[in-house]
Amino acid sequence: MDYDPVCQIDRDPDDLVTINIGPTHPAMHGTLRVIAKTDGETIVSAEPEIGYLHRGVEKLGENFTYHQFIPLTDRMNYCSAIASNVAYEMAVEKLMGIKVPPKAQLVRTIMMELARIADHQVLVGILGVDLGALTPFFYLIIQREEIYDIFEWYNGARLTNTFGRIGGVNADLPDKFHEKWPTLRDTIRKANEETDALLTKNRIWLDRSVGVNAFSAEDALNWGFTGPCLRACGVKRDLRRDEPYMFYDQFDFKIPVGKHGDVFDRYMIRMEEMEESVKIIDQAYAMYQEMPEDAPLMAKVPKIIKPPEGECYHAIETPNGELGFWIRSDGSDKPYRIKIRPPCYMVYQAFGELVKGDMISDTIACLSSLNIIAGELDR
Amino acid sequence: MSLKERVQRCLGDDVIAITEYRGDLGIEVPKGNIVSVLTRLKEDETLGFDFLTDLFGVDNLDYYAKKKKKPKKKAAGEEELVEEEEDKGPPPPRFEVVYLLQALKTNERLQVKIRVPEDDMEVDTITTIWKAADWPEREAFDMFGFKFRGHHNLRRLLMWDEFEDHPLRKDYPLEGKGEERHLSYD
Amino acid sequence: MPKPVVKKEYPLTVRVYLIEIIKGLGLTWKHFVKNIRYSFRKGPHTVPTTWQYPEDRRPISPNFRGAHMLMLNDRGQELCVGCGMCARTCPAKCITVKRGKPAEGEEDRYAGKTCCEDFTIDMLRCIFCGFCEEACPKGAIVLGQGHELAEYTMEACIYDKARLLANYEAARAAGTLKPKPKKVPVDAPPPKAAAAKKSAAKAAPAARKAAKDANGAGKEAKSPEGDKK
Amino acid sequence: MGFQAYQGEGWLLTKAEQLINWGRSRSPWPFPYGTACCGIELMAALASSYDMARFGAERVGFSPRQCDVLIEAGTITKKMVPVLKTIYAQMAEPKWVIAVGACACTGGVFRTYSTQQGIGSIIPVDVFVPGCPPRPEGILYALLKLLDKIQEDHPLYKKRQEVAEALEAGK
Repeated sequence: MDYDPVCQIDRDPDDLVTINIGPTHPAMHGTLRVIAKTDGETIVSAEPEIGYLHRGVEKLGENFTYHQFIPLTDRMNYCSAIASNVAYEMAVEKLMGIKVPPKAQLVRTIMMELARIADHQVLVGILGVDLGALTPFFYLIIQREEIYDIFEWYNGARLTNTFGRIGGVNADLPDKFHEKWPTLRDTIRKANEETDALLTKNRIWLDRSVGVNAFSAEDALNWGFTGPCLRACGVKRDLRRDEPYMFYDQFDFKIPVGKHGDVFDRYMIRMEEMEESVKIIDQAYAMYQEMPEDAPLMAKVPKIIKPPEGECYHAIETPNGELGFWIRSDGSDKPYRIKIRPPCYMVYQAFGELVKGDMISDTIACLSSLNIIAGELDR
Repeated sequence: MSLKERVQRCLGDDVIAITEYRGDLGIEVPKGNIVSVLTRLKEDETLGFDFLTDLFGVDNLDYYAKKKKKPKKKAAGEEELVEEEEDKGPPPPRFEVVYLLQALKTNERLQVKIRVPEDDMEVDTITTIWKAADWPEREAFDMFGFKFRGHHNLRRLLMWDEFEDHPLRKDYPLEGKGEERHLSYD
Repeated sequence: MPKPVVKKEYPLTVRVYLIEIIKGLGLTWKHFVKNIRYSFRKGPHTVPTTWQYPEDRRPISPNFRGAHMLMLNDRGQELCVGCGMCARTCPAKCITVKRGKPAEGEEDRYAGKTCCEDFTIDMLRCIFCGFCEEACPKGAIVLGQGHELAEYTMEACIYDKARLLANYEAARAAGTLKPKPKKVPVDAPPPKAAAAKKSAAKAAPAARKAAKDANGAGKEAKSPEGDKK
Repeated sequence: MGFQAYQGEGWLLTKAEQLINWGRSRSPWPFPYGTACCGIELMAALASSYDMARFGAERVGFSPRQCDVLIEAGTITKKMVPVLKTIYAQMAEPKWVIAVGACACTGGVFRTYSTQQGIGSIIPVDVFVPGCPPRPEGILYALLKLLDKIQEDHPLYKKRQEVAEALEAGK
């Protein structure tokens, strides 16, 4: 092994060629880096290197009050910030034993599912872009802008919403939602159909995605997969169904499950989940409309939040999988330790295993289909 | 049978302490037995904790010091002095490693904790049981300095390789000590 | 565990590339024709997808969290009393407030007994979370709609008091002042006996009515009060 | 030659400079370096609803060698600093930098051990864009501002000054 100072890698004396992909590479999404050893075009071993977006969120959380931490959760999974916000707020509410009013829970459900749709739309669009199909991205992003409009009218930000407060939500659903949702539902479905028409039966697309990075269910569980990547492997696990929170046990929705855990299955599961999310929003909205106008949106929460001593873990199903917060409180107004369990962290550590034996070009397809969000990965 | 009883029956004497808070069950086990404890929890038929959710370290540098101060504020006089003397004993070890387990069949969760003193930071690796522990162990090494015995690739994960401190320790300042990264070809 | 091998078996329609390609091209062509047709339509936003930015802007939400401004009340008096709550709540620590007393003969300019002598916001640090607005007891600092904030130097991005007041004047002239946020109804504390029961909060219309009365006390100071005297 | 002996800004030079500036400001080729949240808004600015290509930024390059404008959108951590330096060094002259968002400008809310407190101390930045993240309009506005700056540039005059300084230093 000779150390190469320019590439910062050990040169292999064998015939294997070491290739450094990233951190700045058109397909590595900004901050990811993979050091792959290849035999010709085939990857013999690949090791991901992370930490290029490590911003010290957990350390910062120990120095912030409980409310001040909410904006930081926005900046973790920035594709669906609302889901991260709600995950954190629910963890603190569990720590304090607060019961959130039902109407606030419905508002949260609706906004979270909208965020899920926006997240999956970005994923499918980017997956297309990385595999050479630019058009679906442009069609999907038009619908995503409509969803962002609702977020913006809700509390004034498109991406980093700082949604909700500990104990509930700080505003009712905006008028924009009431006026837009009936048409938006159809346009989301139409955009999905268009994407479907462009991709799902396209032979070029199928050749690049079917059977690429197939993964078995046992392996996936051993590596700690959650969310769509696990469901693509054929395990029917969804925290919305298995550990129901809010009103998810009252909604009627399917959990799509794949067969082989390849890129195509991950893509299909996301497409189907968007449909299911639309259904969930419809049901939640019907329940919401039955609530009285002045139903409470906030639980009674002290101004300065000081949870009693103790620790607890709470996780919810975000678009990427299980996002959990483990919080230890020492009775002061700042958490003693916050540990974030990001979903794509566990998925990405199996990356070397996933791409082993595939072509270099398949790493790009694999990475896009896993939906690795660097802000959540490195925290 | 409740989860608590099942865990106690499965582990027997290995359970040092049990905590329950807001429905989250946590057990403390001896440091040396962690691999066997987790294997038993995984393979026990009544428990079946077969999914590792997360693994991380905690630094309790001033946690117990803060705790002791509290009665002082409330009451004054001799009474609390007596209480404090009763409390006295060897302070608990500074670090903790927490394992979050999940049973997929029954949807139960369990926190397993071990205490790690500052002068002996070696912990057995559990990558032999779950591959999912690979990066979390590296991160715990990076952030706190635990040395996982038997881990195949114990390098820094989030910080760069030349970084020397362990940033999530409580005595490390938030804004750092002015470290900069320089590459050899700069 | 070896990786599963997936056999690629496509139906005939997929194996023949042409059908799908023609279908896809048809879809793009449909969008193309639609865009061309819409572009002849009259109105500010002529093309269905692209906003012609500097000339034709996308409407911005009335409660958008953009550039800050320091509010005045109806009589043109400054509302800020310099208490520094915003600076304390700010996660990014980008606000500096210096409390001062109004100079003699200038008491009319300020609504409170004290005022802020100096108020600077480092816009480059600010993360536009809106916590300062929520924390302010007087409703003096508000995040407006200004979103074109790019500057050539860092110094130009540090807003002082004069600039924040000018932001308010500009917003008032343009009529884009933020509407008063609605008060959020707060749940009443559950009765102690029913606290253990899970479904207590769901079926308690009486509790809701009580919440309505009690909401002023529980919620953080969110709505700008005290400006209309 | 008389051309070299003339020291002020002459008619010919000014017109040539205007022509060069016109050409440069009509075709800024951006290098979208989106590392975090701002990258998503940058994506929206490049996509169909806002369409940065209307200002000549048609060719979004992913190789720094063929780009003029480095749009740095997102946090730069200390681990990333050498990479950013390398990217900037690899870009061909003339090059401009837009720092999009609070993290890129000053580090924003992340005053921590691992975050670089602003890229201004590593590479020269031409336009700072506040916002966390800024709206796509904000990014387009920053690009327009940069184009204004390019149009007031004096490429030839600067070049001659550089040559003169280099000659002076060589003596």
